[in-house]
Amino acid sequence: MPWDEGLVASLVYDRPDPSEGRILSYVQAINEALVLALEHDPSVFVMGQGVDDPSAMFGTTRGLQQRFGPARVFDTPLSEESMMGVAAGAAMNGMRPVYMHNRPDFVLLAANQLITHASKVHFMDNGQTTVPMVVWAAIGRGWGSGAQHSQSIQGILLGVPGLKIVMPSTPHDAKGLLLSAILDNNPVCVFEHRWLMRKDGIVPEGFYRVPLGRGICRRTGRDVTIVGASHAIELGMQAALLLAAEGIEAEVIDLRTIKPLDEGIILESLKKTGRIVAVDTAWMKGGVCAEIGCLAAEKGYADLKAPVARVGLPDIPAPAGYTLEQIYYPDAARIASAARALVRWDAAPAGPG
Amino acid sequence: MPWDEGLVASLVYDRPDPSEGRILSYVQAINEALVLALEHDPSVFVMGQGVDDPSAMFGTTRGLQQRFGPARVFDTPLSEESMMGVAAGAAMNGMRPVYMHNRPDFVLLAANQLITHASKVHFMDNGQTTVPMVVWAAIGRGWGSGAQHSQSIQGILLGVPGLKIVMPSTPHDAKGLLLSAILDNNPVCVFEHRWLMRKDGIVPEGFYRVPLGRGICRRTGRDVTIVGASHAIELGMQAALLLAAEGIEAEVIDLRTIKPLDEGIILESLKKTGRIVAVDTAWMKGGVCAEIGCLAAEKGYADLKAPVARVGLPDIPAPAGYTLEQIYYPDAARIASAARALVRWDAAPAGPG
Amino acid sequence: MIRYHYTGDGIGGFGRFAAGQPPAFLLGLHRSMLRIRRIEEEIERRYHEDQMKTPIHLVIGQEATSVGCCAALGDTDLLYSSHRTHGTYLAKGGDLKAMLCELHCRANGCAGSRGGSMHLIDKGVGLAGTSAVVGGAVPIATGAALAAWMKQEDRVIVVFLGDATTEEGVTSESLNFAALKRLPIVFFCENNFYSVQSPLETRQPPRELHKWAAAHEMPAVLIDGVNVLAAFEATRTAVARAKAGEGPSFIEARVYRFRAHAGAGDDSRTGYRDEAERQQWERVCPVRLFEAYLVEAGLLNATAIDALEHEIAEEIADAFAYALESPNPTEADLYRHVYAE
Amino acid sequence: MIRYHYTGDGIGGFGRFAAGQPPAFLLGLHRSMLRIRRIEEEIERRYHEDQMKTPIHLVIGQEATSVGCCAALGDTDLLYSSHRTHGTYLAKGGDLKAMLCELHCRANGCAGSRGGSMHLIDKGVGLAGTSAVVGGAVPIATGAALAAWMKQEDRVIVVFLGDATTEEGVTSESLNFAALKRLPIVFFCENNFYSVQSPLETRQPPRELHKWAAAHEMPAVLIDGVNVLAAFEATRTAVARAKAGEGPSFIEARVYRFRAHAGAGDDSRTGYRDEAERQQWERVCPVRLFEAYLVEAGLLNATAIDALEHEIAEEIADAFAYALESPNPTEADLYRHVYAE
Ligand SMILES: Cc1ncc(C[n+]2csc(CCOP(=O)(O)OP(=O)(O)O)c2C)c(N)n1
Ligand SMILES: Cc1ncc(C[n+]2csc(CCOP(=O)(O)OP(=O)(O)O)c2C)c(N)n1
Ligand SMILES: [Mg+2]
Ligand SMILES: [Mg+2]
Repeated sequence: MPWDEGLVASLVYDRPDPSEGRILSYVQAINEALVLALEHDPSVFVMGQGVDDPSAMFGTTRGLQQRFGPARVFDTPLSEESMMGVAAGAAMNGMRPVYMHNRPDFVLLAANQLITHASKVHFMDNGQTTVPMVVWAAIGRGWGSGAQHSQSIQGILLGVPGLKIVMPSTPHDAKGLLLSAILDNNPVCVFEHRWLMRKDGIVPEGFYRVPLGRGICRRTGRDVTIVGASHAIELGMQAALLLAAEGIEAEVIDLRTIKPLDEGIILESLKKTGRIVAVDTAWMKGGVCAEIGCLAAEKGYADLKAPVARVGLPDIPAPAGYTLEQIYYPDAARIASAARALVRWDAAPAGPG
Repeated sequence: MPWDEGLVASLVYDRPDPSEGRILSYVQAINEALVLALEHDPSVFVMGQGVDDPSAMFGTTRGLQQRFGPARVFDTPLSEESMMGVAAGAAMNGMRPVYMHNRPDFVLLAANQLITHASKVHFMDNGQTTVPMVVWAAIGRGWGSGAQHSQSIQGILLGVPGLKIVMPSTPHDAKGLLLSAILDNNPVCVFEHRWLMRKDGIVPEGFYRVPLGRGICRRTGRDVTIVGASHAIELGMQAALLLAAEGIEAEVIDLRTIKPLDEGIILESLKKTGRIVAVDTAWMKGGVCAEIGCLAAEKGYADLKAPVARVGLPDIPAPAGYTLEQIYYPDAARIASAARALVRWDAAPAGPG
Repeated sequence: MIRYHYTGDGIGGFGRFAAGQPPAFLLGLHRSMLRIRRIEEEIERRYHEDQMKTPIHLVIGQEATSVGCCAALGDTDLLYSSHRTHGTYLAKGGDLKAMLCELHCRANGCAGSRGGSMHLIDKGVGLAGTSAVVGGAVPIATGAALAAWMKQEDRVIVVFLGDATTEEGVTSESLNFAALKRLPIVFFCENNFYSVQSPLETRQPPRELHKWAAAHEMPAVLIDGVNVLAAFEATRTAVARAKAGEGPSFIEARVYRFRAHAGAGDDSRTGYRDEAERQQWERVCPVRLFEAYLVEAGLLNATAIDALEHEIAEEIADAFAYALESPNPTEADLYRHVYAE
Repeated sequence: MIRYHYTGDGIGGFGRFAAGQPPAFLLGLHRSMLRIRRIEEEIERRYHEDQMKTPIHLVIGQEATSVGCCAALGDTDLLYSSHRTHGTYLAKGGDLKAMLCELHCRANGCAGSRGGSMHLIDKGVGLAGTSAVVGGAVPIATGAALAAWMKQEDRVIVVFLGDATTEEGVTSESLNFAALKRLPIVFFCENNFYSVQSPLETRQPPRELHKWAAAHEMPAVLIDGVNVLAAFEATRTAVARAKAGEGPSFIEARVYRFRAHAGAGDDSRTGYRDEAERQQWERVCPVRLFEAYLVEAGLLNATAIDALEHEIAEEIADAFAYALESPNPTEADLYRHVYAE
């Protein structure tokens, strides 16, 4: 899927400071995690449409088949539902598949196997079988990806018991979370974001894990909490800079795993700031934003000084055209303005509520 | 799927007062809606696994094939994904299919056609094509239906733009909402609840519509709002009785349609009561409960006098065994106790928040 | 009107396969079938007592396929099946008590009461998994075969599927993948002509299921599913092929269920199928037919049958008593195993 | 190494179909193919300018299938296709300006800039829908055929699908349903041997796609997909069958795309396929081959070709200019058509 290469290549990210450690791109970090996992454990294997082709799944699977052979790194027929079941069946029998998809949209073809089988088997058979598998996919955005190639499906899957969902925002975490996901004994969805693929970051060598289910504070602040994951955190950090220029100090919480959700880190930050903006790459309705907003009002109510706010996608399919894409997708400014409104809400309690 | 007949037959509901009108069972009300729709419009047709068999989809499709012929009422191969696409394709070409499923779990096999096609076509082609179709399914509960035959998937679908989701709670609404759904020019999921199937109610004769997107107040009260749909409202009404005995007056809002969500009726009730318990037949996490809770904190914050509360399913697959089912599923007592805690919260603001 | 005729050779069909088989083997098959029949009948008889609060999908009439197939499998070979689990579970050697405890929703059921009748499992004997979603087990079994192939285990995977399961796209996908990778798997299709109450003719054009399967590039045979020896022989051939690294096979066995799709009793009188159709197939009851053959062959007589019936009846009575005395799960059990450690 | 050889008759393949066809018809086919080729080339040439911010999936090399097929269809017959839309859109008579506006994300694009290249649509000429999800259009087209059948319309539905699309279970399901209901639909499979960069051999066991399709109980033929007349003839036969109420057909056309799966230029040098393979197929370029045939047959000469090229070039230049001058959508457009009234 090379069409958006140009777009992604044109994105500009801050260059990390090489004195802090080794710099890798996001794609390289994922590739390294896969290499380590394949080296580490003979039961790990990688499958997916095109994982062995020259595009190498955005480069993340580059060289893997050459190194680990076609039995452990292989292309699949275009049969998402069956391949998800195959991955689950292999996982139920001692293997650790990593099943990679170009887009989360295609995971929906396998909803039955993922939701009704892989996620439930361990519970249904009273813990006799484990299903250690990773379902990896890269969220699309822009360049006419449109309604059928841009879906962020974490909100759709958030309610599914037995499933874990990981959404890294940095090369460091992309590697460490993927390793944790592969070593986890449950089905874990890892949703990457296409726009992070060229981002560079400090990535330690060798094997390390970022624990699943634990968020991290990316920026401390006293006035408002911006919380989310993946590319939304990229925007959240930019928003924090905009806000800082106005004297508003935003705390930015990167959840890293949205299921299980690190409720503690959210509630703790809320205790400090009293205000919360939930950000997500997906639709706001009934998804990650809604869960965070509800959580804040349920378990953090006493700390709330203003309404909760959410910044994600409107209840509209993704348009394919460039002009409409710019309007459809939230940017840092939109997050900043949501945060600003919360901070100002104190002054005018009858306001935006 | 006759295994739970006995269970459903054993449920006891209040008998409506025959002086108020004609009494029909829930199943009969649905059947009548289908008959009217088939009579009213030659483009309406009914398809689904077993719609023409002696079980007649819990009785809802009884007699339809005899009356309207096998071209308009027909059984399908066991091919959910394709049949969903067939329904969408027929809808895109002037027909109004009603595609019926025994269980929402089976709709997940067609997630791709429902989420990525039917719901998006109208938007994607700039309004040139409409997709007037109904996807009907009956949520299972109990009698060992278990993890794969009891899923309530409204939370999973809540975020999907372009889709409507209807969840009736009375025979009157089951008929009126189904007629509205069939006449609507969008894909509409109608999720019935297996436990409501034998409930009787006053059902007007002839053609009438209950508007989509509009909730109704089932019981007025000043102290706390219980809001939800479908069988959760049955439990909510029972809970209100328990609460009334303690002097707590609960308002019960039956949303009837959860997408589009009638935000107005929720926020209005909240303005009065200041407290809200969101109830649902599905998982609490990231679904209908989360959306309502977030909405309250987002647009009703100024009215909130206590944390929001949700009562639905825990983040656990449905167990099949009888004993565990009783613990897994919430009942009226659990809703009442959530409401009670909110009312008492005033007295102890440092409490459950 | 009889839609689906029996087209096998009846009792005449055994001779060709029986030659050279030791009597003990043949008697074992008979015993296994009779035992399943009696267990199913007892479940059916007691079902209305509502102690088993779980859906049941009886295999009465379809015993020969499970038993014949499993006789060709070793303990390390794995079996996956659909909602209709009782036959495969018992034929593969699943523990009767654990099964009945599961049906009675007890804590010591084979799935701790969390699965119910549609999710019987006994990993010790290779009954590795089931799905209540039609077609759900097919790719999972294919994945198990992939694992066996990757780990170079000397193991075959068999998955049971119904006729309607061939309509699920995932089955076509799985056949393709198994053929592509030459996986050690046998797709065992029990064609009982119905999906719940829907006859094959309302779901598929006139075609033969095994020919459709063959188009996915694997050997596909049609067998007489009331003939336990035919099921055994077809499975043995397929297993040998799989173990030789030659890949998957598909077996279509024409069978008939004598009872309703689910629950107790037959429901033919509701009209979806003709009583005469069921009666025709009951005349080639797989258990009685084989019994008659063994009697004719001098391997079995009335006394031996009586003793067998008696022994089986005792085992069943014991197992039910055990199940009814077994403990229910407790709240703490509900929270276990949502995630694996 | 050449994996997928051309096995057709090249220029020798036209004669058998051309007999009796009016010259204007043959020349029309040539014109239509040449026009698509030149449009695609211009899109490709300008793609790096980034005015078309949309994925493109060029049909260069695959013109004969769209053109031949559409020549056998009437205006009321409907066509559905996949992500690779340009050929079918233009061959069915889709408006070039509306297409280029869509590619340029303009408000007056055929989908108002909301679809992009993968969702070209022109309902006026029966280009009824496309899906960017592989296999997505197949059941939808089948549903369109169901609607036509229910409304007793004199209409055939054609759906284009790639070789990889036969791996999606939904395709098997849809073939089954179409055959069951004898729907008026033609499944037109362009087998270009690749799915993105994955060759058929890594996705399916050695088999012929049309034989697999035939197992779903419908006539299935293999044709030389570089032969526009073969595509026409096969479609005509299938359409006649469908209109006579005899049900669906499947056509496998072996073709080759000369460019990368998506975007501009060829990517063979990345190694997933051999340049020699592409070159072999380029020698049977569907446009030049048919042109050569028409020249040989005396129906076309250099002057006529020149005039044609000129006319086409002008149309294309105009259309691009029009697109570039067209207005962008505005914010209000985003909120339209989420729900239908
Ligand atoms: C995907 C799906 N659709 C529908 C059902 C409901 N259902 C349960 S069993 C069954 C019949 C399946 O028929 P077949 O595969 O022939 O097996 P049989 O019951 O005849 O053994 C159906 C339709 C289901 N469980 N899963
Ligand atoms: C369900 C799904 N899986 C994967 C993709 C990514 N994808 C886009 S086009 C394509 C190739 C499809 O190959 P084929 O059907 O042979 O059509 P061709 O591109 O060769 O014309 C793939 C895999 C997709 N769009 N949809
Ligand atoms: Mg069957
Ligand atoms: Mg192809």
